[in-house]
This record gives sequence, C-alpha cells and structure tokens, in this order.
Amino acid sequence: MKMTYREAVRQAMHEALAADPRVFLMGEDVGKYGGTYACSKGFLEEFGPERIRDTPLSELGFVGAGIGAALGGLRPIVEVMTVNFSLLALDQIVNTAAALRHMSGGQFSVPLVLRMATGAGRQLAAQHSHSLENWYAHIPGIRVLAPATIGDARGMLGPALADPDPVVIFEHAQLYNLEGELPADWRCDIASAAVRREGTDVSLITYGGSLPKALAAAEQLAAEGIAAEVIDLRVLRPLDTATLAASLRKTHKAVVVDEGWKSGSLAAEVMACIVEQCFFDLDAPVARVCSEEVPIPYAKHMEEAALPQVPKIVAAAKQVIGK
Amino acid sequence: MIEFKLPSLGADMDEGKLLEWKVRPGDTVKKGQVVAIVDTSKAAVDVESWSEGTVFELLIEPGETIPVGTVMATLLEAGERPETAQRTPRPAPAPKPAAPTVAPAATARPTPAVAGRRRISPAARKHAEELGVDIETIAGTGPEGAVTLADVEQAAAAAKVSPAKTAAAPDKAAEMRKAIAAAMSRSKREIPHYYLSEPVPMRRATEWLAKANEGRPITSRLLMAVLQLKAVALALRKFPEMNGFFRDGAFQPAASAHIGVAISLRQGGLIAPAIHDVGEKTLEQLMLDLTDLVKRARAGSLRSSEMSDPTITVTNLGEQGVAAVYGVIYPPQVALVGFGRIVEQPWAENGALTVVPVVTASLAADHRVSDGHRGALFLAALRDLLQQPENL
Amino acid sequence: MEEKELRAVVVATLKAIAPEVEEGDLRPDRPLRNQVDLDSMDWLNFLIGLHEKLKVDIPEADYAKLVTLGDVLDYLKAKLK
Amino acid sequence: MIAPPPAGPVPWDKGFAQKLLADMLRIRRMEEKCAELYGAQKIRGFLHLYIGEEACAVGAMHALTADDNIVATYREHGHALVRGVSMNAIMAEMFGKSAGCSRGRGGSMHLFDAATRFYGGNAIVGGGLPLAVGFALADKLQGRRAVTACFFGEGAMAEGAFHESMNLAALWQLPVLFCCENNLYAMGTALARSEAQTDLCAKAASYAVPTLKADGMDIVAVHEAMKLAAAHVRDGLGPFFLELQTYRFRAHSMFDPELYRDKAEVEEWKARGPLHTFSARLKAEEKLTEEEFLAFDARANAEVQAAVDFAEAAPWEPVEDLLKDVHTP
Repeated sequence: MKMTYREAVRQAMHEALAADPRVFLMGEDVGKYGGTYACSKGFLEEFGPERIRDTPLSELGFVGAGIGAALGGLRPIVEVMTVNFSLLALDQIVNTAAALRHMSGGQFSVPLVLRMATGAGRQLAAQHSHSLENWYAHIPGIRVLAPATIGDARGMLGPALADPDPVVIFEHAQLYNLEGELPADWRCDIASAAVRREGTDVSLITYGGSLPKALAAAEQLAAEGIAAEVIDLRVLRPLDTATLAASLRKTHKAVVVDEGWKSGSLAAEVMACIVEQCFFDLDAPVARVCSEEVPIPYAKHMEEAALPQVPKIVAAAKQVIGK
Repeated sequence: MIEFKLPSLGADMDEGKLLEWKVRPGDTVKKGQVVAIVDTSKAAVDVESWSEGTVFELLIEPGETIPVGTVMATLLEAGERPETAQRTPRPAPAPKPAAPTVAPAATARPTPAVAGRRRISPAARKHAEELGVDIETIAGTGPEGAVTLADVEQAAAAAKVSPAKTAAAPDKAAEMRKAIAAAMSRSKREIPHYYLSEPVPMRRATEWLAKANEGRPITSRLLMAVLQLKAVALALRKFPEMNGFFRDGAFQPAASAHIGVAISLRQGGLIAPAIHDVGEKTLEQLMLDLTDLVKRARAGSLRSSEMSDPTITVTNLGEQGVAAVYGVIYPPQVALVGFGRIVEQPWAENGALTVVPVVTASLAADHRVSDGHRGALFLAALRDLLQQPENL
Repeated sequence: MEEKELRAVVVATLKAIAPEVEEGDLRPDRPLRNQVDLDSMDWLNFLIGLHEKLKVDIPEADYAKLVTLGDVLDYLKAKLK
Repeated sequence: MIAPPPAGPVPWDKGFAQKLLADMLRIRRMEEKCAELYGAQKIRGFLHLYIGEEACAVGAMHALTADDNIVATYREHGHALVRGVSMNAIMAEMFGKSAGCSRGRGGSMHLFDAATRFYGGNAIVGGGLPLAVGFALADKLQGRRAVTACFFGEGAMAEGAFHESMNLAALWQLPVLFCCENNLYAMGTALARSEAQTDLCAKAASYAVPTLKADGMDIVAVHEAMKLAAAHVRDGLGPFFLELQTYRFRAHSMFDPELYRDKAEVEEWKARGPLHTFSARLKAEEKLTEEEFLAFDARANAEVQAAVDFAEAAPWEPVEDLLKDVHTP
C-alpha cells in the first residue's frame, strides 16, 4: 500500500491511541493545528482534548510532565516539534528520564516515547537545522531510534511504547514527504541495524535522513563497478555493532555518513567501535562524511555545501578503496 | 499576458493539488484576491493572485497535482482583448530557480605518508602472516603507497605460480623498484639537498690495510669499506646534525650511528639496511657485520627493523664505479655519504708532485637541517680520520 | 688436478656468488671483473670460496695478478703443484 | 497598571504623523512583496510576516534612541526596517545574497545590524529575552544610560526564559523594556488554550514590574505608551512590561492552514487595521490629503521594487567562504 512517511507515522500513532487507553499525545500544536508536520491531523476530533493535548510553548515543562505521567501509569507520546527546541528540555530528559531507573535502585521506570523532527535541508538557517542525535545517543538509560524508511516509520512506535524505558524517535524533516510502499513485514524490532543494499567493496554506514543519499551514492558506485553495501543503523543507542562487524569482515572498508558535525559525532562513535572490534579486518582508514563544522547557513548553495552530499560520499568511498 | 503560477506554499512543499478554482474565465482579479484553493500535503490553503487582470484561461483542472512554479492560469492585462490573445499550451513544469552548482569539497585525506614506518593495512598484515608471505618484500599499491590485501593476495599468487625463486624474482624486483621509486621521488620532493665533495689521499689507509691483512687469514680479511664506515661514524660524533631523522617538520638527532650500507642486489634493485652502533665497534666486528648483512640482503631475508632504522646511509661504488657519487638521501634521514672509486692520481704536497691513490668523498645533506659550512667541516673531519687508519 | 676439473671448480665458485653467469659466455682472456659484476665483497667471497675448496692461500698482494679467468687458473695451477 | 494615554486628536504635528504613517506603509508593501516572492521561490525557508501589526514596531521604534539596544524575534522585518536597516539589505538577506545584512546566512529569521544596535531576530521562542537582560546588565554596570527594548509574542510568556528574565531584570533593577506584541495566537494555539492567566499584565506584575497595556492597532496609543515606558526605564527606575494588543492578518508563517481561527475574526480585526484607521484620522484632522497618501504609497512601492532589484542582482556568497567567521571550525 503506497503512503508517505508522514502517513506511516500518523497510522502508527492512530493505532497506538486506539489500542491502549493509557496512550496520549502531547506537544505544541498537535491538536487543533493537526501537528507541525501534519502527523496528528484529525486526532483531536477523534480522540478528544484529554488525549490530544496542545501545550503552551514550554518544552521543559511539558517534557517533564510527560515523564511524570509515564511514571504515573500512562504511556505518553510527547512530540517536541524539532530537536532544536528539545535543547530547552534536555535537563528533564538527561537528569530524570534517563537516570531514574538506575538512580532509584530499579524501583521506577519511565515508559515515555519522545518524538522530534531533526536535520536540515530546507533553508531554515542555523537555529532550525540541527542534527543532534549524537547528544541523545551519548546518554545511558534511553534508547534512540532513527526510522529512515516507510516501514520503520510505521513499525517502530509499537515496540517503543512497549519498552518500559524512555525511547527517543528522530524523524528527519526531509523524510516526511518520502513516498513508497509499506512493506508487508513492517512490524519490526528496535534493536538491530539493517542492510538496505548488499555489497562487497565498501560499507556505507548511515541513518535517518542520510539513508537516501547513501543509497544514491551506492547506485553511482555500482555504475563504476564498485559494489557498496549500505547499512541503516536504525538504532543509534545501543549501536548494533554485530551487523557492522559482519559487514566489515566482508568489505574491509567503511565510510560513515552522518549529518551531524564531525567532532564528537555519531560517526566518530561508529568509527571507534569499528576500530575496537574490526581492526584486523580494516584494509584502509575508516572515512566519514559529515556536515561542515559551521552553523548551517540560510542561502541554498551554502547550506548544500555544508551538508553531506552524494558526490562527497562517492568520493570518500573511492578514496578508501584507493581508486 | 500574465502567467499565474502555483506559488510555493510552505518550506517543505514541492507540489500541490488544485482543489477548487474561485474564479472563472472573464472574471476580473484584484491584487491579493484568493483565486484558488490548493491542497499541500498538510492542508488546504487559499492561493492569492499578486497581479491584477481578467482571467483568460484556466489551464489546470481541480484534482490535478502539479509541481510548484507550474503555470495554472493566464490573465489578460488591462487593455488586452480575449479575441486577440494567444492561447497557452499545456503547462510544462517551471525549472527550479538556478543556484550556483557546488563543487564537492574534497574529503579530508589522511595525513601524508610519514616515511620510515611502512604503510601496511592491518588486514594485509594479518593475511600475509596467514599465507606465510614476508610482508616487507611487498610493495604497496594502495592509497599513499600502502600495502593492501590485494597486494598480499597478488604477491602470494605470484609466489605460488613460479616455484623457482628467480622466476618470482622479476615480480619482486618490479615491486622493489616501485618502493624505491616512491622513496626517491618523495626525497626529491621534500628534501632540499645540497652536495659537497672532497678528494681524500688514501696512501696511508691502503698501506695500513695491506699490512693489517697480511697477518690475517683470508676469511677474516678487512675491506676498505669498513674503514670508511668507521670514519663516518667517528666524524658524526662532532656533527650530530648529519645523523637522525626529519619528521613532522622537525629534526630528531639519533643517539647513535646506525649506518645504512647501500647494497646492490644481483637481480637489480638496491637496499640500504643498517649496521647498528658503528662508532662503538672494532673494524673486525664491522667486517663480520658487513659480510652477514650483504649475504642476508642478497638472500632476501633481512629483518624489517634493519630496513627501517638507519640514521644515515653510506654508498660505496667499490672498484668498478666512477670517481664520485652524489646520492639521494633516504627519507627520513638527513644525509648520505658517498665514496667513489679509489684512483691513482697526481698529488702535490709541499711543492713536490707524487702519485697517490685518491678517493672522492661526497656528502648529500638536507639543507633544512644543516648548512654547507657545517657539511664542509664534516667532510674535512672525515678526510683527516681516513688518513689516521690506526685510530679507526 | 686436471685443467678441466680446476676450471669447473672456479666457475662453480663464481656462480655461487653470481648465479646469472653462463660458463659459455666467459672469455678467459678478458678481465673477469669486466664480464661479471663483482664488488669488493663479491671478489673477497670468490677468493674465500676458492681457498676453502682448493685449500689454497691467496695473499692480498697477489690480487693484482688475478685479472682474467686465465690468470686465476694459471695462478691456482702453480699453487696446487 | 499605569493609566493609558488619553484619546482625542492626534497629539503630533503633521510632519511627525506623516513620517510614522509612511513607515507603516513601507512595512506593509515590503511584507506583501515578500509573500509574493515566497510564492515565486525567491525567498525560502520560513517567513513570518508583520502585516497587521505595523503600528507596534513603528510606534515603539520612534520612542527609542540610537543608543538603545533592540532584540526582536523571527517576525522582525518591520522592526529592522524602522530601526534603520536598509530595505535593500533586508531583501538581499531574504534572497540569501551576500549583500544581505547577515551576508545571506541568516535569512528572514536572523537579521542583524551592528550599526543600529539591532541584535537580531531569533528563531527560538523567548530566545532573545535573556539576551536583553544581559545587554541591560552591561549598560547598568558601565553606567551607560540606555534602554534595551526586547520584542516578543504572548507565546513566549509560556517559556521558562520569560519568567527567568523578568525575575532577573526586576531583582537587579535592570533597564529592560519588555514589549509583548500580543497577537492572540502562538502559531496554532490561542491565548486561552495556552495561558492559565490570560491577563498578561497581571502575570508580569507578579514580578514587581510596572506594566501598561495599549491598543496595538492604534499607533498613537502605541507611541505614547512606549514613550512613558522608555522614560521610566531610561531614568533607571528598573524594567517595564508593555503589552500591545494586536493581530496578524496573515498566517503564522508561509503558510499554515489557519484552522485555529475563523475568517470572521480576521475580517473583524482587519476593519481596525492600523494603516487605514490612522490615515483616515489624519485626513479628518487635515494632517493628510489623499494625494499625499498616494505619494507615500508610491514611494513605498518604489523602495520595495528597488530593494527587489538590488537583491536579484546581488552576488551569492562564494562557497569557499563557508567556514569564514566560525571560530573553531
């Protein structure tokens, strides 16, 4: 069945709200406005204002409230419009949601799902174009997901809500308009990475909004006789290093594509894992293609120069292959 | 004629579906008037006209989805008459506003090859061990001359294909040629060489050597080369700037003189493995070391440590060569001493002319580390040492 | 020792050091070191080889006499009498 | 709450009154052109227009001096223009050109201009408030007699930044003029669905800060109230909270479906629009003729067209400058 990524997110939330009365949706303009990215259009009319709660612009406040409600026996889905605004709520996420189970000696768990848009590419300039998944993937106590396909957008929410601990779902803003077939086996786990394209010459490792670029790069490389394998991390914490190792044992070369800034990026963590676990399988230094380390500029050609692009991925792949 | 195009109605909107026209051909339109309702992926939105005129043609039917910028309708400007106006064909999608193309910034290349330690990938090293291939003899074809898996597999295959050692030799020689080429071109690219030479009268040295060898069985006879090596090592004590490595933009003097001895291999190629601590060894010990080194070099069983840690190199053309040799320094070393052929030459001394065996000693040195003046003093010291063989 | 046998020993010793040498190519009347690339170490090893096989001592002073293959053979014949 | 200024005839001479009217017209025509340019994909990203709220920026800015600091929000084109940033530089910025006031890097939401102490828009709701407190602190500690005026919408009053900034400013008696442009909707959420206490002055007063409310559609009321507030702050009597009740005639940004308000309400506010009510009042008091109005309008449209031509012709920033001005790339 053909649908957009946005529609897949909507169906996932609709199914959760219909199936479990404990589930409710809270966030800025999720109700009357239908959601900034129209993922909750029609929910207010169907489920009522108690379970579809528009919030004031108080990110720290309503994310903290979401944590409290989860502790109080509900299953909240809190939508923080974008990762850019989640910075205001980081204290509640890091110091309460992530730490509580351990801090309370195992007494409490926080079954909260946080959804937020992420990434750049629409000329929204520096304050609205962040890609900070790596900040969240740094924190023990929360699971971090990056659905990059229609199937994952539809399938990840269920298991995330069933998880007794906090789960943060990053939806890249450029993916909402992605259109495609919903695979029959959309039900999925939230623990493993996925091989989106088999290959033997180099492993392109990526996640979220960069997956389409990595697949396009693999397409170009194939035309030049280079068989690139594309790995979609899906889960940014904990990283599925087993899938990475299996791929490296085959290709011996890797390029990590990550829209975050290079220093301390998720790409850096993936590279560290590869060097730690696959050192003797490496036939070339691991390369990475990240955003240029600059606040994302507004002008289109400057934003494009700052972000990872297909030509850069192809060049990096050729470099590690020594072509 | 005014073309009314589908405007962009949002940051993440590339196309829109026309739901309803709010005007019909012949209607007049004022600035800011809503003329249509278009469904973006998020909501139905009123679309205004920014120009004034009378509607002439509606080119898109409700229900059609068109990309942003597509001509949807045409308006007649004041004074234009429908009869004379020219009909517009079905809309072709408007081209995207052009922005300058972006050259892909080159990804950061790994730091340039640091000479000395050879660049061998972990996988290649492991695979070589598994196949029992000596990794040191494999020239790299990977990035920056690194030895890669493919190089190991090719070398292993080559070894398997030709059982006779010599048959494999040409491959090995070709690979060695590549390694030498890489080192030499890097040297010429990075090291600002300066060259000096000095003729050295060798009568006293040759006489001393002949007398020394008289009392020795043939198996422990000394060659002139060891005298020359020892002289170089002793001279280096007063000129440390000739002995060491130039790495990461700075000179690192070596604690002792590990002298690389240039050895030519029978099937072609040249390597310069090191004799360690030459300054501290007797001539007899140096002769033993030299003999062993040449034998193992030619048998291809040198240890990798011997290959990569000489702090200076001496090249000696022996009896067949020419009068003088000006060599190319082996990076990361900073100097190379050359000895030409010992030749009988007329020599003026205290006004009298005699015939004396003479060798031309030459120095190629790295001008980043030492200057001609110090180089000349070093050669002079070498000249004086060679004329006191008894002190070597 | 017969002339032919002596010649075989000399050539074998030479090939041990310079495998690429072909006996047929060696001209007995032309300087040996112009026909075969022998540096000072090779030459010393060649003489050491002859010394060990033929139990003959070759003082350094005599080196000058050993220019052609013929010289070497004559010198050794004289030594072996 | 201090009594609002008396109604009655326009208490200004013809020249001053016409100056303010002209400024409102300049903003209106610029913003209308921006809506058109957004449709034509010349302006991209997010665009928040000020149509309907012009009286606030014009009335307020004319009560401030060159020494004062200005901190605004992403709905900032009007504030920047009246503060003195050239329309050419603003338009070029929205085109993403290097001749823009932020060299094409900020776009509509991030206009900056050191010369006029215009410390920018801000895309984070309430993001500018703590900044304003800082400017005021610096001025106070350096004995610099100036007002820091920060503009924000009623939506920002739900952010922690608002409460923390108000308290700091009140606690340390800092020269901050909190100017709230209450346009009744925070994007898609009406005031009553966002604030328990919808009387914004009462909320602000809880920080022991004097407050004043004025009709944001009446430029006279806005200007006179702002003069009072600015004088209070400039005299070192501590911060001041001014609420300007206004309304945006267009969507929050380009475009939202405006499901959250009905069309009748929009028309009702349009009837009280700042431009035509003020020009009618001036005509009635013989301080403006129709010809003069048409002349101001023509001049405004010419200025807009010149700005568009300037922006169209201005060069793009060279890609090689991507990492310029970032301290530790």
